[in-house]
Amino acid sequence: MIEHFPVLIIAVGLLGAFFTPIIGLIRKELCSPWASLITLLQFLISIFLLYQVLAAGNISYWLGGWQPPWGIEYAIDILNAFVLVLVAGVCFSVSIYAKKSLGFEVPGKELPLYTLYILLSTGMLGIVVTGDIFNLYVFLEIGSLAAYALIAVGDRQSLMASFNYMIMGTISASFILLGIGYLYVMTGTLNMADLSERLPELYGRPVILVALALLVVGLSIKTALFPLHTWLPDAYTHAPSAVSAMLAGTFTKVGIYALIRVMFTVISPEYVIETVPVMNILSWVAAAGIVAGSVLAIAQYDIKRMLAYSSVSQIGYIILGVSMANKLAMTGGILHILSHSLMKVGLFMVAGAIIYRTGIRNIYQLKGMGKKMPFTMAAFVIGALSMIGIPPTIGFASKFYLAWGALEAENWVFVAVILLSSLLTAVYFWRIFENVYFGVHEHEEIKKDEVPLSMLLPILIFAAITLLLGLFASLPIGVIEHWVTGVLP
Amino acid sequence: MDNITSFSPALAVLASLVGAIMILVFRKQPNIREGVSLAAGISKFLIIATMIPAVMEGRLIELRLWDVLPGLPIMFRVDAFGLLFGLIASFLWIFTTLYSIGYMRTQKEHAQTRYFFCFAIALSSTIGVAFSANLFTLFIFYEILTISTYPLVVHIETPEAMRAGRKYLLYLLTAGVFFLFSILAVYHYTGTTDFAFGGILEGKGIPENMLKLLFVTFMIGSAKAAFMPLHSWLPSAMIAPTPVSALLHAVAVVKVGVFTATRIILYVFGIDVMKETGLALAMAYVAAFTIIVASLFALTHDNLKKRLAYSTISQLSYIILGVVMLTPSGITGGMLHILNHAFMKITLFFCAGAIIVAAGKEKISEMNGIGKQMPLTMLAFTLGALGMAGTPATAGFVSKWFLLIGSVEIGQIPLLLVLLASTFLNVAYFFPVIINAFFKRPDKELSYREAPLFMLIPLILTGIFSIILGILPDEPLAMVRIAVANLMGGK
Amino acid sequence: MIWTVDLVMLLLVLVLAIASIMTRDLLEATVLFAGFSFMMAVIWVEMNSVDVAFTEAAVGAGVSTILLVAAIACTRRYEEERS
Amino acid sequence: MIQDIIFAKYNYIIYITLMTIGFYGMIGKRNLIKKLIGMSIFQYSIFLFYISAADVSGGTAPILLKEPAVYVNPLPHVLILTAIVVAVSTLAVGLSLAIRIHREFGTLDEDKIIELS
Amino acid sequence: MRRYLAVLSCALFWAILVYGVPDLPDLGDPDAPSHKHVVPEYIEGSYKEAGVTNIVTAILANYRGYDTLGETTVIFTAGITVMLLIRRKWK
Amino acid sequence: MKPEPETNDIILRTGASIMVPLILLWGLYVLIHGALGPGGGFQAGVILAAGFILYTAAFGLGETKKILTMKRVLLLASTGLLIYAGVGVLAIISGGSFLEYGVLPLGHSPAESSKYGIEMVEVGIGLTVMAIMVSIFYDIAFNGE
Repeated sequence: MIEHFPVLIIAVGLLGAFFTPIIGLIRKELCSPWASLITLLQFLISIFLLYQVLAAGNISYWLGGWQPPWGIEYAIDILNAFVLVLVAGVCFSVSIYAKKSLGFEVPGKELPLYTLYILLSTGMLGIVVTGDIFNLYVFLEIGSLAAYALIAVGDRQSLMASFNYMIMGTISASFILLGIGYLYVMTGTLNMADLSERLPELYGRPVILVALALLVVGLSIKTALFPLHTWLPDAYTHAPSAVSAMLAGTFTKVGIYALIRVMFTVISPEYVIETVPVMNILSWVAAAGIVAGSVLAIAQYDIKRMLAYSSVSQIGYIILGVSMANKLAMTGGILHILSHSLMKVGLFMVAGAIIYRTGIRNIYQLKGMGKKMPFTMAAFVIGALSMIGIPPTIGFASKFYLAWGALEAENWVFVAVILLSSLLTAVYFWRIFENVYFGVHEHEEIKKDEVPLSMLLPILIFAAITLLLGLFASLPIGVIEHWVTGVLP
Repeated sequence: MDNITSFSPALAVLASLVGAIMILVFRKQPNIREGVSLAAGISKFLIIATMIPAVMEGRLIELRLWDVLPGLPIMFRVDAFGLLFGLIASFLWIFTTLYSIGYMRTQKEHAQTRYFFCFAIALSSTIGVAFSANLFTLFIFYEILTISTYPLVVHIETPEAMRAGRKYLLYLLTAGVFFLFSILAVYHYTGTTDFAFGGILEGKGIPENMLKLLFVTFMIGSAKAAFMPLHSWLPSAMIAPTPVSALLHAVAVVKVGVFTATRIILYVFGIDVMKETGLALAMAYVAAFTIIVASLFALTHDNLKKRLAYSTISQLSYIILGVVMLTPSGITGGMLHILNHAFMKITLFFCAGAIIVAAGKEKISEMNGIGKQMPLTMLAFTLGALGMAGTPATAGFVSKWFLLIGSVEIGQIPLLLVLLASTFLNVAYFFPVIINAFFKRPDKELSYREAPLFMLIPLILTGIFSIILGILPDEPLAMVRIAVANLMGGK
Repeated sequence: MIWTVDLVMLLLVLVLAIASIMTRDLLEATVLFAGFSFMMAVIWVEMNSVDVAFTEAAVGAGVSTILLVAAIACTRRYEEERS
Repeated sequence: MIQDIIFAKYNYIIYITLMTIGFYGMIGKRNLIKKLIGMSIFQYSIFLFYISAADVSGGTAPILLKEPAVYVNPLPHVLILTAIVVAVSTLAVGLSLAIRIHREFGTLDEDKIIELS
Repeated sequence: MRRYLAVLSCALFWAILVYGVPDLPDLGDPDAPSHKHVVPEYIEGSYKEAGVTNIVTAILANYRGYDTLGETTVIFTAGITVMLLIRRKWK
Repeated sequence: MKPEPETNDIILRTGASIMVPLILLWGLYVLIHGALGPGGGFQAGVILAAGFILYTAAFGLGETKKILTMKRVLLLASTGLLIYAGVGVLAIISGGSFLEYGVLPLGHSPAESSKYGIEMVEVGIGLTVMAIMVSIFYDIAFNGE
């Protein structure tokens, strides 16, 4: 059975999703535990896969028993496994959180919601695990469709947000499809490993450049890289909180994963770094995104919208790290995938918890929340501090590596952007701290009113992991460095 | 010189951290909560005190915990300098806790649990800074200190306090960013962030301009030390409750800044580099400038706490001035002044707080005749003020004496003059308080008495200590001498 | 020359696409779009991809059109004028 | 060069033009259903690209014959079958969103919806 | 304004894509790289390995059967989505 | 496409009652024929769905729902995919990898069992596509009633 784990992580999800309607028709209350069970299984398998990759090297699984490039291959290296654990972990934790949160925000629709939830999780895992570029597209679509649907069940404006996301998402997916088509037409293969062998002789041809541009733009839309982020703030603001949390922690990260995969596995680093300055362009765009995202976040007063713009900025960090393309920055970028997931999922869950208890979204109305929901807000503080990059949190570790990488590249602008934008981050989070904990000095007693345990527990766990991994950041860094050393010359 | 591995440094840091958690647990029972706070303070001091013998033998106590980032461990190394600072901070924490209990209860302040909790965390990180063996560890505690003191600064939660808090954060977080950059650069160039007696930047082929830039960013990074262009957070932060001003803004936070700056100057850059690049002299003049200008500012403020704040800014620069003289006497004077200033300044702040609590007065001009009502308080204040001015037989005199010698040694007469001038300025801004208190008649009948015992006893004790340190400076001096010997021998 | 036929059909597809984007009547646009799909299917048959053409005929000209018409039926038929 | 493009690669020009039309429909039109039609045209143009790239002059449809023959490339057909399904799924999702939007806001015009929300 | 922006970006888009065109294989070119790699083995094995004469079906359901599972899942997702979004009476 | 069966005239109804079985038959033919010529599960599913849609158009939603309740539609969709994924899992149980039809105990040779595997999978696709198409049509055409 063990050798089938790469496909089981997807098969479990698919079977789980197909069973959900049956279960839901029997008793709809069972849907949520079922989704938790399925995502838990996926999470466990992903941990095992990571362990296996670290212990025994890369895994290749031939679907249908066909040897690649004829069949579809699941190729798992450290990066895949790392992102798998991350995505599956987030999906699992949020599924526990979602029971109350979704039940409150979207009552009575458990059956389709959790079916789509599992499909979204599986779609994302499918993107990550695959070694076939067309298969990536297919799973991207599964995930995207589920995401559109889940976003659309939020408040009234969520419909339009979802529609715009769908338009952008379709453009993105079509670009990716077209890029895949170009690569296929020029090489005759769809397997990533095979592509990377056949592409080098074509470097320098305009068509490869166009294909690269299409793929990069397409994936950048999925990733919400500034200035293609326009779908993200609306979608995250108006989606149900659990969905915002999940998407913020996973989908954009999966997009980044795909970007890294295309850049560094399908197309070789030499090409994107030296032959064509794709990385250089991307890094400047990302730097602009960091600043723009932060500034826009400062301008927001809706807590979820602020977090969404903060995501735009943080995604800039990740892309900047990856696109500086030296070992340190790359390590920092990939580590920031992890840290941003942890922080942002936690923060969105807190936002959801606040909405669940009080319905407040305006950050200037959060007065006294620190007394009302002490644990939730403590988790928020940890997440936000990590976002700012205060040690000893995981956010600090990744920013440290990013800045170090920029220093290594001797690009002082990037050093300044990375370091100084944490101040901007501090500005928009500090407004919340002031309101939550200090604000107007009132002597009235505020009664403690925490969210239910099933919501509180994931929040606290994320906060704890943010802190713990910050203290033991060498663990993830060791894993990532292992991969980065193998990829970059 | 062999090093000892021991868990004591970590225990010292943990003591107040555990205390902080206990404080949260017992938030509903004020007595137990404050008892915990006090117990944590005492045990912390005792733990640190146990390290004295080993250090006095000239040995280092080391503890390497895990690697937070690959190659960048959390590591403690207790040397004489660090231990001295740790001792001061933890010793004074005991008094401040006592004082806080009195202050907070008398004023019926809100959110006392938060107050004691943050205080404990802040102390924990102060000790962490004192014992850090490398820049990285130091930075972690440095940032935690910034964050944990913020709630203390804005404790009263008025809009004005919030504004001050923002200013505080703006300065210190920006400083943190510059500090982080500097650490990164050091690590990038040298591959280590460990402190070493001769400095670590020498002979690494770093261009001189880069060195100078690094020095500047480092000094911006230690903005906690309130050098002159970066000082304005400190007077604003005086909006905090007085115990906070006393311990944190006179002892812990600003001293952490100065301590950090000293560590950087002596243990990262090293004496040779500082000398060769001429950075030492430049810094000396920045410090001299700060001494004079801050004293002048102090003269203009009628608010006692503000005046004390500017006095702090000025006195801190004594320390830096001493350190950048780079001679044994100068460094001795500087390091000793960390100790002496701590005791004197905390006394002064305690007195200011006592006046606020007992008389409700903050302005110097309103303090006429206060000495008759609160004789003990004002006596302690006078002792502190005399020390500040460097009157012989007070603590201030000892350190100032070494500074004067140092300035002569390096042959910088302007610095000597600055030191002398500042003495007069000190007199000029402290004596009006004393004169008002003792010799001026109040406009109307005064009805208040001494502050509660909880507050009175600590301030008397610290006042007495600041005299004892002046009369019997041998013990601390011995410790400082070891630190200086290490530095000079490390060449 | 087979490519002329090809080209003419492709141009027809283009014209249908433009027309379907330009018209203000959504139902008309749908019908034009169905024509577009159908022409596409024809082109694909001509390009020897029978399976795709079959699917396209069923989906593009069939299901998509039905769905579009159904959606227009329960929303509105005309694009709104610029306000 | 230009002749080469017109005579041997006109399919690509057509697909690109078609794609641009669809793109315009998606971003230039305000009516949601129009946008969806544009989106479909956009996707179809990509299918056209794949299928035309699969064509082999003189080839036959990829269904095995008794005697050996030249077949057109079947793999893009497979991919496009998948992609067509994806396209129709997206269309269905988009239409359902449009219907919901109409239900909530009473209009399908993007600007008016933004005004109303 | 919006219309001009749209037209402008369309033109840009068109130009970028056309830039790659001269490099693409000719229409119907039997020597295009995509016809030479991978696909010949499919045509070869369609009957021998998969047991069907329709090569498209062979690839669709066998060689790349997993993609088709994904494809069917996509349509399943769409169905559930439409249910979720517009069904009023949800039991 | 309005749910008003009363207004539909007799011609449509009679036509539909003749057409629908033919369409369904054709759909089944396409489903089976997929291995040999053009066609396959997806196309068959669409055609079958078209049959039901025509039936609905002629006889109204209420009539169709007697045959295909929403519950059944959903179950059909799930079942189709479960068949598909089940074949994949079966292949794992039979000792191959996921969706490796060759190892299924269906025929004498790998090619033969592969053929049957493909047929099963096509049936699964057909069921799902039909069910989902019908469901989407119901929802969109009747505005979620």
